[in-house]
Amino acid sequence: MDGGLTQAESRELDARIQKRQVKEFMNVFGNLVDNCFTSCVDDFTSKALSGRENGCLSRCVLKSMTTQTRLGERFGELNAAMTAEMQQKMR
Amino acid sequence: MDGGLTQAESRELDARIQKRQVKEFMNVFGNLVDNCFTSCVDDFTSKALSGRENGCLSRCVLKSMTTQTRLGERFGELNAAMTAEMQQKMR
Amino acid sequence: MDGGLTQAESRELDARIQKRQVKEFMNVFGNLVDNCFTSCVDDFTSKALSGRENGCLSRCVLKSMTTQTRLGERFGELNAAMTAEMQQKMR
Amino acid sequence: MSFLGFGRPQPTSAEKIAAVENELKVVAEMHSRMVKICTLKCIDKTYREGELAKGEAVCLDRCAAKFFEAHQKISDQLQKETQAQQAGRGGGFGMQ
Amino acid sequence: MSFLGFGRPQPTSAEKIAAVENELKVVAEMHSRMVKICTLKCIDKTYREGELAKGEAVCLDRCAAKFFEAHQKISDQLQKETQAQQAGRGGGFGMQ
Amino acid sequence: MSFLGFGRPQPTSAEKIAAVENELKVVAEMHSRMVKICTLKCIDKTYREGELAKGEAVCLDRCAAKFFEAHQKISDQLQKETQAQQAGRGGGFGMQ
Repeated sequence: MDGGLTQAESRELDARIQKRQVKEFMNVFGNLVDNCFTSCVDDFTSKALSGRENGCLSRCVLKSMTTQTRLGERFGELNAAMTAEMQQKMR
Repeated sequence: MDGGLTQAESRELDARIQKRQVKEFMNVFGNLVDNCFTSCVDDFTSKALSGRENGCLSRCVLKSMTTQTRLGERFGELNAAMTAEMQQKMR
Repeated sequence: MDGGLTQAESRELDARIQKRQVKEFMNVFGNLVDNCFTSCVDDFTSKALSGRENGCLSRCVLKSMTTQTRLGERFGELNAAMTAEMQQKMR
Repeated sequence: MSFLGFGRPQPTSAEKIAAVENELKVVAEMHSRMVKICTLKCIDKTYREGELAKGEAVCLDRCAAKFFEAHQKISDQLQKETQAQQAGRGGGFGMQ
Repeated sequence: MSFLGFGRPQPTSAEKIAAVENELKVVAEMHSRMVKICTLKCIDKTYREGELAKGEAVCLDRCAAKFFEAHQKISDQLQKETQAQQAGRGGGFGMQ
Repeated sequence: MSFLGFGRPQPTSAEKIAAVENELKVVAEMHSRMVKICTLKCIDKTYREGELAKGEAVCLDRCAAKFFEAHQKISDQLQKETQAQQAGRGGGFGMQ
């Protein structure tokens, strides 16, 4: 994959990858907040979250994490399969 | 905040901040156009905006600006309060 | 437009333009997948696409390409007209 | 080596490249928003046909024209309102 | 004061600039998400009036407060769950 | 010093780094779109339960599989149509 990068270059690549992961995580987090807030908060007669809203948000976070993990596993498997198939075709 | 940036570095930082503000403004503008067009324009029997559509767009722009300003103020207050609280905890 | 860029600079500019076009194309492709999948796939009783879903996806891709081309043409015309008008005003 | 240096007589090449790049980006975003919004407004989501129906095609043309008109009007109005606000209470539009 | 340079004593200027830039971006994105979501929750889409109705204004204020509270709670919960997961099966949250 | 220099024998390190980075980005975006779309299709929005229901979990698995299949098919079709168009009237797909 890195065929002949110098040490400095591979450090640069690592830094970029880390930067991307931070960005990815921020996206996931932002989408989670959006989705859970949209689904759970609908009462604007007070400015503090109600018990019902808090419970809903907490369950939404849990479920979203499990969803994320499960889809992450599926994505990994499907991506590996697709990559293998494409490499097959290329020969 | 800038603890020991050279002049050249702090100019670089200013330039980046300005670049981000331009980007932010373009986003706000784009979202406003999207939102107002989606809400106000629904008649495709002619290719020019009707009087009703023009009026709706104009009111939508006004209301969106007030919304933006109001939420900007709230955001500033809430963010300041949150930052203060976090600094409190860190001590 | 490029008033006095050196050869190296105009190569750099070309590279950036190409990078943007790649990004643009990826966006168009991603939106197309999102839109067609959302519109066509709704049956999760099996893990393979059904004949109906495949047909729908294929027609969706065709229609999206025609839409993209048509709107691209309109966009080009309208943008040229707007640019001309703005240059008129500036004199 | 500065970047968006306003008020300076000679833009550097880096600035010229950045300006062209930015222009391209603005136009590309506007295009992308228009495609999204007009597809939503005009295209039947059942995709029973792979060809654009006549009505859909006409709708797309008009939607594009209206989108440009709206874009221009909103841009003009925003400029006016912002100037009025700045002349008034010194406030601004956007994130504070 | 360091940013991504874990365990290193002295952040370079480039790192400091990147840290400030990143902070700005995080705040701007949160702001942008809040505006989108609270506009959706509180503003009447018919735009029969150009002024914010009293009810809309109050709704925006409360929506902003609730959004910050939810943001904070979700952030805390995520941190706790991730730590619990890492202590447990060594799994993580996100893309694998 | 060129960038995506096609047709050149030896890619520079900067090009190799850019290629890896781009690959990562493409995969991350596809992942992110899949999560968004399959959550929408499969997850009950009332959040009465914090655990994935059996039906939801199965739906996610199938949605992921269908998403990959659709992604691949659409990609293949686009390539074919674009080639046919280019062979035909020299037109292209995308922004003109």
